[in-house]
Amino acid sequence: MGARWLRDMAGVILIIAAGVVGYWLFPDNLALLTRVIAVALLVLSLDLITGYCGVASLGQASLFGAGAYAAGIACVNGVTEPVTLVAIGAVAGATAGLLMGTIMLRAHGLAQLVLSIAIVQLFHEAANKASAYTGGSDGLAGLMVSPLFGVFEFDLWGRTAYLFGLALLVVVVVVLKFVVSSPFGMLCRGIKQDPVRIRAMGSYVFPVLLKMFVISGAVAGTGGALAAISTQVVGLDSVSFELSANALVMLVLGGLGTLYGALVGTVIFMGFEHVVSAINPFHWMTMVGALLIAVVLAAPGGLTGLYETFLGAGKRVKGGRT
Amino acid sequence: MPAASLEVRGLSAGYGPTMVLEDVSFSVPSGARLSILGRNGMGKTTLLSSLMGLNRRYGGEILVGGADIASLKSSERARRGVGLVPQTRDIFRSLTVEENLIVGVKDRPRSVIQEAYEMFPRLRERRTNLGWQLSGGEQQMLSTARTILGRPSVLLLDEPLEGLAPVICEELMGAFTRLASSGAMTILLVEQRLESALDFAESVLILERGRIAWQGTSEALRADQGLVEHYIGVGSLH
Amino acid sequence: MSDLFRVEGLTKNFGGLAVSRNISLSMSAGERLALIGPNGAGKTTFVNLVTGQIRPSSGRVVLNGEDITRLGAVPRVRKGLIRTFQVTRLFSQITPEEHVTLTVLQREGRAARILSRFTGNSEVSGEVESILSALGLLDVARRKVGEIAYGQQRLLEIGIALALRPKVLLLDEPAAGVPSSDTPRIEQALERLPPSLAVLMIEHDMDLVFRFAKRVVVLAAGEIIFEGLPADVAANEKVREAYLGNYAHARSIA
Amino acid sequence: MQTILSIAIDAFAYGMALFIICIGLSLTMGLMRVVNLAHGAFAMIAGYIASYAARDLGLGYAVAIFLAIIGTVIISIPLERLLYRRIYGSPELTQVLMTIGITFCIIGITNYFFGPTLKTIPLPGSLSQPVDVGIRTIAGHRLFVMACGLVVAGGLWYLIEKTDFGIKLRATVDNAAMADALGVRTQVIYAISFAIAIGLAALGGVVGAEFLPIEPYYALRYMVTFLVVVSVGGAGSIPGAVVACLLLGAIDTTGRYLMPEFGNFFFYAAVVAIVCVFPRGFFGRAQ
Amino acid sequence: DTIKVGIIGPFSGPFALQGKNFQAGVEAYMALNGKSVKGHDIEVIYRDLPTANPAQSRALAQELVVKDKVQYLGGVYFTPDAMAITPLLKQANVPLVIFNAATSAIMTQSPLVVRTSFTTAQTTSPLGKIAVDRGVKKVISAVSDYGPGVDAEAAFKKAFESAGGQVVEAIRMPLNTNDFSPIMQRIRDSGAEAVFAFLPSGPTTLGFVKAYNETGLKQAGIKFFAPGDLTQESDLPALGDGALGLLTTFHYAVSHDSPENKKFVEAATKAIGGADQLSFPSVGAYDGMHVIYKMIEATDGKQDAQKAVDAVKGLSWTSPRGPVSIDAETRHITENIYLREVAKGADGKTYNKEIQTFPNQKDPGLATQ
Ligand SMILES: Nc1ncnc2c1ncn2[C@@H]1O[C@H](COP(=O)(O)OP(=O)(O)OP(=O)(O)O)[C@@H](O)[C@H]1O
Ligand SMILES: Nc1ncnc2c1ncn2[C@@H]1O[C@H](COP(=O)(O)OP(=O)(O)OP(=O)(O)O)[C@@H](O)[C@H]1O
Ligand SMILES: CC(C)C[C@H](N)C(=O)O
Ligand SMILES: [Mg+2]
Ligand SMILES: [Mg+2]
Repeated sequence: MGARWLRDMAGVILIIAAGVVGYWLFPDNLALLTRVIAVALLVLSLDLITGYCGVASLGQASLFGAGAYAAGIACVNGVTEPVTLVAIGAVAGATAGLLMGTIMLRAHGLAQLVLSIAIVQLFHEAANKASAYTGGSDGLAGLMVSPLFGVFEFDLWGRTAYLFGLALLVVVVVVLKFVVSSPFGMLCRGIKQDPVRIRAMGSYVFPVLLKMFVISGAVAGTGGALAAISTQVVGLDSVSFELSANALVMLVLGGLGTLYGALVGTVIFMGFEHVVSAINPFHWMTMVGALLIAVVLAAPGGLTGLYETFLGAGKRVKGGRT
Repeated sequence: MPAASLEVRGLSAGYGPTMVLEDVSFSVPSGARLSILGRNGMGKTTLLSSLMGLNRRYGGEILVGGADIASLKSSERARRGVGLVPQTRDIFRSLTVEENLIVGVKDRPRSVIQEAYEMFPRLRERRTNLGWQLSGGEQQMLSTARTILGRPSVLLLDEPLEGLAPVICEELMGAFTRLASSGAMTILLVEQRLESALDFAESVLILERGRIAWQGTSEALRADQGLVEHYIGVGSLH
Repeated sequence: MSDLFRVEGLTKNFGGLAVSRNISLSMSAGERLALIGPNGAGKTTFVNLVTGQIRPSSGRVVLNGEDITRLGAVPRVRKGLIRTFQVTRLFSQITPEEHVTLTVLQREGRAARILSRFTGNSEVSGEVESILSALGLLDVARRKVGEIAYGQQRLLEIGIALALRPKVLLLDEPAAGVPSSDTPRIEQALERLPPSLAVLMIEHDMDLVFRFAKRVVVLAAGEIIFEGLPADVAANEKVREAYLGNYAHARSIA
Repeated sequence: MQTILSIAIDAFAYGMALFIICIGLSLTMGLMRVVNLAHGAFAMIAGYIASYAARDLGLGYAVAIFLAIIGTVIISIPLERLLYRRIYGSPELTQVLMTIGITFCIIGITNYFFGPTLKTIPLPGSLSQPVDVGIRTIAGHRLFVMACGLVVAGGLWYLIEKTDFGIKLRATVDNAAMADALGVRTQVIYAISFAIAIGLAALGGVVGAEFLPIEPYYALRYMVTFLVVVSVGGAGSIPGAVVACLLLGAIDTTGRYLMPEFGNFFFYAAVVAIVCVFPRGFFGRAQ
Repeated sequence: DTIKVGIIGPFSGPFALQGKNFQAGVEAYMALNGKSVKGHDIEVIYRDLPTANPAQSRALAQELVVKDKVQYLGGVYFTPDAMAITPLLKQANVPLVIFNAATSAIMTQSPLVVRTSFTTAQTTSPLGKIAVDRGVKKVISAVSDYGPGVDAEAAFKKAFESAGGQVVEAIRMPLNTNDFSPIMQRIRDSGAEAVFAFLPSGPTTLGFVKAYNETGLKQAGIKFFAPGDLTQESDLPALGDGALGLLTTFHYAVSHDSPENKKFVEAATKAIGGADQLSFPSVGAYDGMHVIYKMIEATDGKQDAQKAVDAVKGLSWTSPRGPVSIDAETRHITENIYLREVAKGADGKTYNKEIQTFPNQKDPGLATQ
């Protein structure tokens, strides 16, 4: 038990350290880094239902977008305090999670995946239609967020936004560490492997998964709100299939079911994309594709899996011969 | 295909980095019956599946009818006459009973599946059911029938009586014995029930932690209660 | 009646196939019953019907005088109707200890809690340890289930059932795949079950059946064809023909 | 009445076009258990080949289709050998990662070499003429698409359900190791099935180009449509794919006629409803 | 010294063609007018933003300003992306010259924005009169269901009805429509004499025009009016003969007959690598660069956004598209709108043939505000 605590602590400290290093190393890219954090929250939220519960989703951006639009609409209507906006985003995300879970958990496998696609498309369509509130495809512009704690402005350099985002991320990761190492987290992992077994243990499956959807929604909503606050514009892309699919790709790239995988995947994917698209804005897609292929060939279990493979290679049994 | 002899020389095999079998050598003459005994987890299944080519081989030779098949893929081994009834049955769950049998017939005409139905009438009744719908015992029957339809010259049986009603067990053992003594197949049997194993085979091989611990005739083993207790466990033979 | 558990006229058809035909059966507290029958007779289906995995076409299931036919699988478990699976259903990536802990927490209604930690729960861990040690699983308590021997997995399957504190326990071929050298483990575990517990065991290993059961029910083609004492079963011509064959004879040889 | 009939014809034609494009994906996903998100990329490659053959070389339509299928299959062989073989039997999400990667690469490369403009495949005179079908005129190629769809559906169904090859394929997917142990050359089976699926993608890409025009971004643009159609039908089921394509095609078409501004709502609400009633798709193979 | 200009546009992804046109316009301008202004070397930095994504847009703009120290921002294909950049401009002291994004409202977000493209209302409005002049009284409008589509629908309706026509029905089609036959059926059933259409350039345009021909609407004599997005030159080869006779209004046709345009087309074709890829975003970029050059000239390399913007207010010059000027008040471009008909050239290729000119059009969307 002690060891596990220590490991979790170390993980959180590592995240903070990485965040601070990012701040010193790339002081001119803070808007990008803030965006990475917002997306990392989305990917984390996806990890909760995919990595821990085995419910793959290609519609996770519905929850992110719900948070973003809720925060955005609240902000345009005079609620400009950033922490409140994040709370609004989280609540909206959780509500959307409840809705999405209720629908998605009716199906299994591929059909479930398709439900998630249908849901994100419906959200997208609704956001497009409700242009009076959302700005439709022109985006919801004109968010004037007041300074954080009345002091720190969300400015051009994006320091406030970045540090605020980093703090949010750390809080979320700590909370999620508790969630996934609670009995509830273990139950979810059991359901992922064999729901029939879990039912035979006397536990309903649906409410447990639904609960995780709500938590996941809150996390994604937080990410959405952070994106809205730091960008000051909310676009339809925040409830799109593309964002959902990207989130899934980043998660699988990093590795499922560890929380760290979600973070690693997001940073690597977005960082790589940023670098190659700056080097050659016209033909970088090929490079990203090659990265994905290379990762599958080298580390089928995702990048965090690679790390474990390296660790595991030390303790080979008898083998060595071929 | 008529029965063929089997000879194993210095076989080492396992899973990934885990080596389970070490330097196993034995031989079975054409048309003979060999029982493989050993406690839980001693490597019986590993032995049979590495003869079939389903797991990793670190070294050694496997000669069927004198030809080394150790470097062949399992589909080629099957085509050279090795047939396995796995412990886990491995029914094709999404195929019907009949389709499962069709996969087993290899290059023989489809009509030979009637042989399987004669062996297990129960399967004829369940002909159009999907694999996953079958009861445990029915799956066991299907698995056995499927492999036998391919007329292997060396038949590997991994606990084929598991989960079968006593009356079926009896018939099945009779059938196996007939197949071997008619010269159609050489049979290797892994069986938990010592008595059945000894009744069936003329010779026995005991595995202990992946190595051959004892090899000899059934009679010799039957006679030596101490040996049984040592390798197979107390209270097995009573 | 003092029946703890009773089914009445249980019937189930799969398409044209009648897998259960009008099965009626009752068990009292402390009963040790064996359910045997040819392959495909409908034994596993019976367990599935009783525990609510599948719905009967007609008939009733009664536990403690309460009609539970309409309840789903989960509330039945919560009322103490517990089964094991013919093919083990375990989580290969987690340890036996975690399996049993989760089960105990679940029984206590604490498994869905977010604000507590899974490990390091002293009252629970005591119970977990006693269950694992009773089954001889302490050695492997902290290894991944995927890596332990099949026989031990079967024992764990029983351990999970026990951790749910069943009133009625349905064991589907608990000894299947367990070598004869290890069956005593299972038997001992069964012997140590609380006496008030009603146990129904499906098994093809007749020795185990005869040592265990005080009463035997024989199912063939979905129907009960015999119900009575173990001693009488082997003598019954119908049972012999449908199921046992020359078993009784073989037995006397060894 | 005439309107209804006319809508029905449009719905049928669109449904069949969807079917031809999607059925190959249904095969890979349902039978080979490979979530091949690059399916559309192969359809697009075929489109480029056909466009080149028909427009730049001036070859006939039939020849162009033939060359496109052959060419795409040939291009896919090294990919199958080097990449796809690694992910047979992998978890679905790993496959998603790999095939998205392949898609990105193909898009990038196509864009680099052939530019981002639309490519057309000129139809022969007989197919480009509107044909009078009594109540209205309909483009000749739509009739051709319908015919192709029916032929493909029938042929494929027979191949998979009735022939030894089909049984062996399904056995291989179900349990490759065991199929191997029974003497089935699983790698060959996989390679052939993959080639068939790619061939179908190619056929679909070329024949369906009138509905889904060929351009580099094709694979991603229509990925959602393909995934939805295949899953609603139940991956691997040919009747399922037919029903799903026709039904979704009909809903899409009538929705777009009755209330175009809510077209997407109709479509996706229908998808949600269908999946809630058939949680495994119309003819999903139970697990 | 070197003055950096950051260009944000869709250089990859589904709109890569439009991004390539940005690049072609920029390179053509620099090829024809030199790579330096008053001794200041100009360096252009491209940043890719494949689809509308305001958060990414802001991150790119911020990076260009803070890290790459650009003094001018240009490009931007989509409206929300422009909206995300506007809040930064003042603090960054950087003007934004929009090469494309076509919603009127962007201009009101910041005084440091200048636009050299067009607005949908601007290119669409003349169609109202054109339709009436051609004897059309009843029109059905069919537009893609998103911002620009809705703008087009409103602008056309206003212009057409004030010219005495009547819009009998307004259809909004989802952006991802693949099969347009049901829409055509609806157009036919509406009894209108003509259809007004707006779709973003690309694959759907192709489907729409094909369906218009195949379902017999064209033979039935139902006329077709649209802004030029539908017949952008890079789509014409794919549209083929089916497009012949389509009437569109737009601010630029690659075929525009003027010496300026000849020079431009030659240079831009060289930059883009093929004449058939050239279309309107290139001229937006070309003139955008012109504006930026003028700004640099006025500020002499010093970073002063307000001064730069002020310097180009009222600026007028002869663009490849014809005479243009920057409206001093709205900072949006004033330009000619042309009525064009798709026709077949001597080389057998189709092109947009200018047949009527509506001179000096401002953005009616802004004019009303
Ligand atoms: N997939 C695997 N990966 C790693 N080790 C394995 C694997 N399968 C089996 N083993 C190990 O190999 C050893 C031999 O297993 P095997 O299944 O051959 O035993 P067995 O004699 O057939 O036992 P049983 O009587 O239970 O069937 C065991 O220690 C087991 O833990
Ligand atoms: N879902 C289903 N659809 C069709 N038939 C089924 C289904 N499930 C079970 N069956 C059939 O019902 C019969 C009874 O199956 P069951 O599993 O209850 O047998 P069993 O008595 O447990 O046999 P065994 O001793 O072999 O385990 C079998 O013939 C089986 O094929
Ligand atoms: C191996 C044992 C189960 C055999 C036992 N002596 C019997 O014949 O019943
Ligand atoms: Mg074994
Ligand atoms: Mg059973």
